[in-house]
Order: sequence, then C-alpha cells, then structure tokens
Amino acid sequence: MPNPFNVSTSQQNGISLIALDGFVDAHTAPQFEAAIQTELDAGHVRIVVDCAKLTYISSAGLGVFMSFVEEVRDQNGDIKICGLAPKVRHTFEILGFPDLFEMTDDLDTALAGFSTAHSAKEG
Amino acid sequence: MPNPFNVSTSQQNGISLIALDGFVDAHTAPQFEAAIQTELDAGHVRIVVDCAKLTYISSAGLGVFMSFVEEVRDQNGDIKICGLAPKVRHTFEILGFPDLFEMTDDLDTALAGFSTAHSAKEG
Amino acid sequence: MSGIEQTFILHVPSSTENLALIREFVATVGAQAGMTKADVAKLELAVDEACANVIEHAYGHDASKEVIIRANYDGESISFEIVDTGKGFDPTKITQEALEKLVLQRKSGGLGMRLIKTLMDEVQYEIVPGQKNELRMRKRIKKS
Amino acid sequence: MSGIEQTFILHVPSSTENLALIREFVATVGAQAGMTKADVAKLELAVDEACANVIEHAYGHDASKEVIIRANYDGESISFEIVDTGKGFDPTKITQEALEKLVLQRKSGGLGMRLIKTLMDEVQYEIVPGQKNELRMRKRIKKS
Ligand SMILES: Nc1ncnc2c1ncn2[C@@H]1O[C@H](COP(=O)(O)OP(=O)(O)O)[C@@H](O)[C@H]1O
Ligand SMILES: Nc1ncnc2c1ncn2[C@@H]1O[C@H](COP(=O)(O)OP(=O)(O)O)[C@@H](O)[C@H]1O
Repeated sequence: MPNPFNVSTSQQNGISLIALDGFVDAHTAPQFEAAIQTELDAGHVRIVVDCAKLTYISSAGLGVFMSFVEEVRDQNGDIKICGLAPKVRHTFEILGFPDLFEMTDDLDTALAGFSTAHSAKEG
Repeated sequence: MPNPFNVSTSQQNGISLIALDGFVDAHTAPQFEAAIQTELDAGHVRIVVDCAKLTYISSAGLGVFMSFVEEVRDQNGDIKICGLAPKVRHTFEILGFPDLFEMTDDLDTALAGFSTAHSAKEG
Repeated sequence: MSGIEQTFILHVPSSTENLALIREFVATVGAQAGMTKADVAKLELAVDEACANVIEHAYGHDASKEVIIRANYDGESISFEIVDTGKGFDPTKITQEALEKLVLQRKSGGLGMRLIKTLMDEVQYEIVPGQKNELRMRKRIKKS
Repeated sequence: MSGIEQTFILHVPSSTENLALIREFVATVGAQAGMTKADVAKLELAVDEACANVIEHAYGHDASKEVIIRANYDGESISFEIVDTGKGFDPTKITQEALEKLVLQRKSGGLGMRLIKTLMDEVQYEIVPGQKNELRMRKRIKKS
C-alpha cells in the first residue's frame, strides 16, 4: 500500500479545519473533494486546509481548491491554505496559486485571518 | 534510492560486531561479504552479526553466512546472529539456519556466548 | 555507468489506483539516472499528470485498458514515453486558460498539461486516435 | 474488483541494482491483489530470487540485457512470470543439497530455487535456451 492518504475535519471557533495527510493525486482527490463538500452542505464556508502533512499533490488535488473557492467566497467565506512544505509549495507556486489563495506558514495565522476579517480576500 | 543498505563494524572486548542496516540482496551482499573478509584478514574470528536493523535478506545475504562460518570455526571462532526481526527470521528458519548457527534475540547474549565458550558450536 | 543507455518499462491497468506505483517507478529510475531530489519530484509529478490524463481522458476510466510508461536515460537526459491506444485528442486545440479564469468558472481541471510543460524540458505528442497515442517528454540531467 | 484479472509488467535492465525496484513492484501488486503482509513478503523474496538468478546465471551480469516480470492476479491467486532470453539451464538437473553440506563445502549459493519452491504454491520452468526462458510461479490469495 504505497502512498497512503488521509483527510480529517475538525471545527475550531466556527472555522472548519481540513487536514490533509499524505498523497493527493487523481485517486485520492475525490476524498478531499468530499470533505469540502461536507462542510459546504453544513453551511460552513470558513475553511482552512492544513497541509502540514501533505507530502504530494497533483493537479487533481489543486483542482479541488479551484472548484470550490468561488462558491465559498460568494458566501463571505474562504478557503485558506496553511503549512505547505517547500517541496509541495513549489507545485502551488508554478501554477500561480499564491495570487489567488491566502497561503500561510502556520495554522494560527490562517485561523486568525478569519477572526480579523470575516469576509474573503478578493481574487 | 529505495531499499538502502549499510554495514558497519566495531570491536567489543575482542569480538567483531558487524551491524547490518536495511536490505541485503544480491546487490548489497558483496558489501556484507567484504566486511566479514576484512575481519578475517585482521585475524578476527569471533564475529557477531547484529541484525536488529536488518529489514530484508535474500539468499545472496544468507550465502555470506554460509560461506564463512566453517573457516572461522576452523580457527576456533564463530559467526553468531542476533536481533532478527520476526519477518526476517522467517527466511533464516525456512532454510534451516537455526540448526547450524547460534541465533540470539539480543546482542548481550550473543557477546556473552563468546566469553563463556571461546570455541565454536559444532555444526 | 551513466553513459550507457538504460531502458525501463512499466505496464499497469488503467486505474488511478496505480498512479502511486507509477510514481515509485519514476522516482526509482530518476534517482538511478542521477537526477537531483528536486528534479525527481518534478518527473514524478509530470508523469503522474500524463498518466492521469490517459486514465481519465484517453480510456475513460476503463481498467481493462493498459497504460504503458517507457523510461530511458543516458548521461545527458531522461525521457518518458506514455503510450495509450485510447481515443486520442488534438493537443494543439487545447487552450491554456489563466488560473484566475478557471477559478471564476469553478473548473476543477485544466492544469495538467501546463504542469507537464513547465516541469519538463521537451514535451511532444504523437496522436493516432484509437491506434497509438504517445506523449514523449524529456528532462536534462543536472549534475547533482 | 478482485474478481477481474489484472496484469502488470515491468522491464528492467539486467542488473542487481534493479532488484529493489522489482521488489517494490511486487509489493505494490501483491498488496493490491489483497495478499496479507506476510504473503507479500514471501512474494517479494521469491521474485527477487528468480530475478537474481536471471541477472547472474542467465545473463552473466550483462546489463544491456532485459529482465521482464509479468504479474497477474484475480480473486483466487497471483502469478509472476520471469522471462529472459539468456542461456537457459535444465532445472531438473539442479540437485538441492542440504544446508549442512553447503556450509561444509563453503558454498555461498544454492538456496535460491529452494526458497522459491518453499514460498510459492506452484513453480514451473519453461526453457528454450537463447530464445525464451520462463519461470512461472503462483500463490493462492488468502483472505486477510
Ligand atoms: N491523453 C489524453 N487523451 C485524450 N485527451 C487528453 C489527454 N490528455 C489531455 N487531454 C485533453 O486535454 C484537456 C486538458 O488536459 P489537462 O491540462 O491535463 O487538464 P485536465 O486533465 O484537468 O482537464 C483534457 O481535459 C482533455 O480533454
Ligand atoms: N534463470 C536461470 N538461468 C540459468 N541458470 C539458472 C537459472 N536459475 C538457476 N540456475 C542454475 O541453478 C543453480 C541453482 O540456483 P539457486 O538455487 O538459485 O542457487 P544460486 O543461484 O545461489 O546458485 C544456479 O547455480 C544456476 O546454475
């Protein structure tokens, strides 16, 4: 069983924290997608994706961020990305994600971003 | 670089301790062979092979034990095997190694075996 | 040793389940070719994207079909050929939309080929629909 | 899913350097076939031994030659075919000496085929020297 993947969701002060662990590729991205969809269905639009344990992501995983962010921003929420390791960050960077997504090094900064400004960063 | 291998030799009270770390296959067995040969060349015939960090062994590695043990026993030495993990021990067992080699769980027992009886177990 | 040409081939059923094995294959061959760790990571991603496209687009997730990855290196460069016998497409007709536009359109795709082209030094498609579609890509080996 | 037959093929240059990749290939396919961890370890060792024999004996360490490993599984069993075009041999002429005797003769070899036969449920050689030598071996899948 090479390249395991796990996604887990928790709530912190009204913010949904989705933690990715392992490899997100075309095989595992649907689990990540389902985790975000579950939050939207529950009306949760303030989302932080904790990537501290993310070891690999392909465009299938990046597509999950892309396809949901407008919907949550329309509802005054956002999807923030935190904790990317340099190796994985590179993939986000070459596709221009830093221009469109708030990416922070640590979780606290990402969470704090929501408490100071409840509305989303405009793309 | 999958399946790394490392072999390191140290001396303890006149006993040569050869520690195997990682994967011993037909590719890496020559390094193990060279480590034993080095001891023989130095006249060291009391050898403990510490397998606590050995994660894999194929017949190429087992052949190293086989080809040297008579020579060291002829000189009143021995090659003792210690610390095998269950998964690796299985390979030694299906080929009958426990009948011909002294195999101990821990290093101290293997080392003590030499201090109580300097001569070798007879095959 | 690095001067001699070395060829490795992997055939797997066309399922995303096998992308992990494909990446391990690429990582091992890339490391053996003497690529840096950073470049090995780029190869893994490029080949993953190419194979994910074959699995999804060329074969429409039909796991009875086969994806073939051919790796080749010498002292200069490493190349990968991804071969399928699926439906094919015209790569010149694929327009690369800006990320901002994809996001506004709530698209989840459209980044794969861009990644491949960014990560590799040479990328070339040879398409004969239904017969044999081949994506050839090459990366120079930096001395690490 | 496990009822459908799945085929995986790996071609590598005939060098012991590639045994690690071969084992990873076997481990991944074995896990996907639903083998227990203990049985996956047995498959890895059996295929390693078979390929090491091809690299050493069939091709005499000529890395320009190719070792081919074909894996196949369905819900019942997993099989591996190791194919070479090397010198071949007559497996019925190989006698299995007792370990004690090998040790007394200071032999470093002679254990590989014994391991393969112990680890697998079925082992079969088909030898056409210089043309195509094939070792086919099969193991039943225990429900884990
Ligand atoms: N191997 C292929 N076979 C058929 N069509 C392909 C193939 N690769 C890419 N395509 C087409 O090119 C488009 C763009 O591919 P890509 O940039 O990888 O994004 P995505 O796969 O996310 O749509 C795909 O949507 C598909 O229509
Ligand atoms: N694929 C092969 N091609 C040619 N000869 C082989 C092959 N496999 C095994 N043999 C012969 O059978 C003998 C026994 O093989 P084995 O039991 O694996 O022990 P070892 O490889 O350590 O000698 C080898 O020494 C070799 O002569």
